[in-house]
Amino acid sequence: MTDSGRGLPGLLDTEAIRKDFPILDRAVHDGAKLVYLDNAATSQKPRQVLDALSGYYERHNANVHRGVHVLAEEATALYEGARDKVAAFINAPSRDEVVFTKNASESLNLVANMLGWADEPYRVERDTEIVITEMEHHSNIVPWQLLAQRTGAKLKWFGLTDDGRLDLSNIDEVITEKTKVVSFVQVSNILGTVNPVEEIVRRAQDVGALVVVDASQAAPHMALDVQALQADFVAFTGHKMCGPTGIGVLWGRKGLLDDLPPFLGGGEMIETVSMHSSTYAPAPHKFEAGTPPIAQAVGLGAAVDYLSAIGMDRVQAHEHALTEYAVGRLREVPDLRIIGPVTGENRGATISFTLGDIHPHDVGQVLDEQGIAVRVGHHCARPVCLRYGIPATTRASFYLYSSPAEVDALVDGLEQVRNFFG
Amino acid sequence: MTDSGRGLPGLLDTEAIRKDFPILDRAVHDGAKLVYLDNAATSQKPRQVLDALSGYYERHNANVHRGVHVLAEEATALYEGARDKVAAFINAPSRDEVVFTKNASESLNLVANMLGWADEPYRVERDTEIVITEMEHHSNIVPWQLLAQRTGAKLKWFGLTDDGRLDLSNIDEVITEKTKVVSFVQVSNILGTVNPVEEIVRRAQDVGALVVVDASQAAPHMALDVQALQADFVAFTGHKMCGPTGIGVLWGRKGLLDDLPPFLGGGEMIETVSMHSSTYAPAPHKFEAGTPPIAQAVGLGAAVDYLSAIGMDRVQAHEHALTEYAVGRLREVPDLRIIGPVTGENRGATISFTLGDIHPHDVGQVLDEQGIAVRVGHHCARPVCLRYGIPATTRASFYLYSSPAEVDALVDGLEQVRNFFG
Amino acid sequence: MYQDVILDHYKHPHGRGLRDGDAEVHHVNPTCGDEITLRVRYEGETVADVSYEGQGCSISQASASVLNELLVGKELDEARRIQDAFLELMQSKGQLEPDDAMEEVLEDAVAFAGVSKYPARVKCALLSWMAWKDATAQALGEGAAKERTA
Amino acid sequence: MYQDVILDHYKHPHGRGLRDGDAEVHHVNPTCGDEITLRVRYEGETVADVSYEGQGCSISQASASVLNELLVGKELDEARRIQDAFLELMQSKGQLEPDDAMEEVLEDAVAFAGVSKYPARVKCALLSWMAWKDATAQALGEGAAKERTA
Ligand SMILES: Cc1ncc(COP(=O)(O)O)c(C=O)c1O
Ligand SMILES: Cc1ncc(COP(=O)(O)O)c(C=O)c1O
Repeated sequence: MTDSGRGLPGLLDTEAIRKDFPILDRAVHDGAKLVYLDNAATSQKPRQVLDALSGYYERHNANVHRGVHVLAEEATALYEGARDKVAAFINAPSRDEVVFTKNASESLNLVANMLGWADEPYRVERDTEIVITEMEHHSNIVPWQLLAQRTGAKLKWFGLTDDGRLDLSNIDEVITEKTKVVSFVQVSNILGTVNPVEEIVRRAQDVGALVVVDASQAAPHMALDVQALQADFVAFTGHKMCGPTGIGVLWGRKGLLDDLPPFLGGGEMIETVSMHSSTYAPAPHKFEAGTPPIAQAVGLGAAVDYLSAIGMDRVQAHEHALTEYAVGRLREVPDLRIIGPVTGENRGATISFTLGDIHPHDVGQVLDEQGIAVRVGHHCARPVCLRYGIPATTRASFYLYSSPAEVDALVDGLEQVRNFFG
Repeated sequence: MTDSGRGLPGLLDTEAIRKDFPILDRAVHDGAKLVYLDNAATSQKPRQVLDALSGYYERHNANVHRGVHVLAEEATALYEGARDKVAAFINAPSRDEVVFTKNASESLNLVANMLGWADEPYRVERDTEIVITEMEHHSNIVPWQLLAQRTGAKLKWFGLTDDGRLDLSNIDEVITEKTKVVSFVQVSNILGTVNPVEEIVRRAQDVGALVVVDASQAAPHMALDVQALQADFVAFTGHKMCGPTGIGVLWGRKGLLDDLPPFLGGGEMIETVSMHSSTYAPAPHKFEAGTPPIAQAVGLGAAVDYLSAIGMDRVQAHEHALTEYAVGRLREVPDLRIIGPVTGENRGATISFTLGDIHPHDVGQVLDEQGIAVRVGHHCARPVCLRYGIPATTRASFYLYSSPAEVDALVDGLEQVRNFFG
Repeated sequence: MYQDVILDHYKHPHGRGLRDGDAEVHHVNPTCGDEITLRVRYEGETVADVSYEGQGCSISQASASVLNELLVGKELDEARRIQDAFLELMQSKGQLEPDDAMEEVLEDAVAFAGVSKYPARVKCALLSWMAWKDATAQALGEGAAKERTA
Repeated sequence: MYQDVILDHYKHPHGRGLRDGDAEVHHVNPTCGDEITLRVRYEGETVADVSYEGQGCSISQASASVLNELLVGKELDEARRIQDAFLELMQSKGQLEPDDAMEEVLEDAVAFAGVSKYPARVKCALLSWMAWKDATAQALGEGAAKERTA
């Protein structure tokens, strides 16, 4: 194993950071050290987040919002406090713009459904158009397909260039006066591409279309500033950013959240209910039907604290250095083809590749036997595989605790894969 | 403080059980012992559930279903294993009939939305009817109001008798040939009433209507057997039955789940996706878009194990004995009016009441100062308050760790409330 | 939190009942079902009457009574200052120790300082004050009201 | 899990390629994108040919090759017995230690015992076998197939 990556500028002190993540000490397959490179699927959780979860359950657990007893008040303060933390983390102009959902998928479905039931001028209906891209996660494709089927609207999309970027050459034909909404991913979960948000937002604003940004792979890895993005909605998910499963976020502009109709109905989201009709609470509660993921919001708050204490710019610099290093080393592996940008520029720490004609399943399995966890398959972005004429890829994805030594382990592991199937 | 409740037949050994629940040791307001009587809002969590949660995150955390590495396989086995446990707990004919949602509210919205988008013969549309009752939780009212508004269907409901029971005298006029779906609560979260499921199911079956049972207040407190219920869908929520927040369940008949359209679209719920169209995975995954609440399902599995080890029949017997005792003691309190059945027959361990014209807020606050946590307000069932001409109630609700001494503390506390505002 | 002053106002409310007014509003606290119907009457810039009817907890009832006692007879500017001070106190989360100056403005209403520690109850205390603000805006015309606060 | 037998079949597959048949099916494993197109040809009750084309991992490729080797030339009843035995082995979660009897039925296919420990890979191993079952039902008519299994 080489350790040529040791001296990379911008690296975090991963040895210290890894101490916060109990699972990273785990051995797998009778003694192999775990090398966890599946962070685009989900991240691991630091002790601080686990403590926040058990602390909540052991001392403060109650249902929120409607109680006059101590526990209910504490639980409410913790839950709403988590909203404050998330709002600050994404630089939201108002805490009331932060809606807690169960995951990014629900956030995106929420927007699609709101727009289907909205009044003019937001309503998506026959003779209007929805624009997405060919590099979306299924969670940002299927909700729009369903909306198009159910309303008669037309679904259009941007294609991809050979080097894994959005092809915006025909932007004026794709986004037109008929476009009601443009929804796209900020950082691709399969290609690693970082997309040019500004150019798309500008065109969308020109035609008066709403913009939805899927920031599921951005929020964990770089400073996310919803005001700078200038989008109308931003969706992301807690479990990829050191938080628990079961919690997602939808940020939306206040005026829109006020104007748009609710999605799920039930407790918490109402103002007053009679059998004949109901009125709804102001946002964000209007969109949070039922008992919310209280403990999970608290856990996400702790995750946001954890990341902020390190600093998102430092996290990004760390991952950038590591990605540069990994791209370089992977390009040395014979027969390896990176699917996506082949340099570190405008790309995140997610690298998909094929290895000759060895099937990704076999690549993943032989790596696993060495303790190296990568993901194989279409990564919920099957249109990308179709676009590049491949059935699947192997994907290695890094996070703030990933080290150059782990990149080296991956490269060595791939060597073994080649020997095995060679 | 009397301890006349000590020798009640059927009581569990609460002293032993309480040791499993760390929060029950907590003192509030500078030293008052916590008397937690807000179990209908949410239950507390035993150590066993908290250990399952941290064990999951510390040793097995990964995204489910698509990985070939060890963690992904372990996480998938744990998540799907939780489905097996829940299926066994409710005596489901097949594990594939158990859909994990974020809470009971999502489960109910899921059904309402499926029926709105379904093909014949299930489709709810203009000239069809939806039947609910006046004692529903808002989460079983608002989804149907939204569906009625959006489809043009008519919403009808059963009224209530003066003693807090469903008025089924006009059942043949309420449920008619036009009825597509009947959705009602098995145990009321405000009145405590246990409803006669069979009679309603029989009539619904006669006219070919689907039956949805909101078992949110039943699943935690008695053996739930979906086959015996004979309903088509059953919804409940994890946090009220010793499980974590952020997880709910929808059980549905296999044939229906196969026939009905999806609700949320995204990763996990697809079979194959192209930009032009998608096909969906078989149930239950068809209804689980995005990364599911993995840890929360594992936690719910542990909760179900915990409850099963004690035995749901014993839990029910305990609560029944306690409720009989509590109803008796509360009826001794001057000016106290129970809203709901005034005997222990066919009622759960949730008792709502008013105390003269002292506002429930004031009742709750003065009790809180003594460490007694009750809920005050309309309990997300405002139509019930309207029906009985009251603005709100005070509600005490018990669980398997509640003791006669806590009932006594409540009664003593109410005496203090009366003195204070007398 | 249940100061004697609050209990007194609760048991013996000032100016309760609906009388003639220039504007009437109905406010509801959806989380607990507290309701108030409130009317204001102005004579020029003077708060001539605030009459009300409603149901609610001791805090919301006492707060309406205190409002009546404090605001009736005051000039609008002064009434607004009192309302602002009360709002500030209620939003202080128990952090604000009323000083002499505040006590002079708020009189009996300083007794509500303790309520500000209980988020669920702050809304109760503010219900009548929000209703008053709303009714005043209606009575004097939204435009006029805005001009004055500008 | 990668027994030499498996790697051998993967590198040198038996009977790969599409030839004439009585029925053709196309099966996909959506989680990993493995695909197979498979044709069966029957002469009376005899499995005359199983031809296939597809893409997939070593396990799914080797399993199709083993299937071809094991089933071609067999009587349908016998082929079904082999398929059942393979299914049982694959669903055993690594708990089943193939005995001599099983080894006699499954021949090379016992090498897949190790795969049954990996739930994500079981589907790969079964892809061609499920396709064969489906194609057979089509070739012989669903009714006929049902009758036979009854
Ligand atoms: C009878 C009943 N139905 C539905 C619900 C909604 O459950 P959740 O808030 O977990 O969605 C509740 C609890 O709040 C309930 O008591
Ligand atoms: C780009 C992108 N969008 C959306 C999602 C969906 O997130 P979740 O599964 O948490 O709903 C993911 C992750 O799976 C993703 O990577």
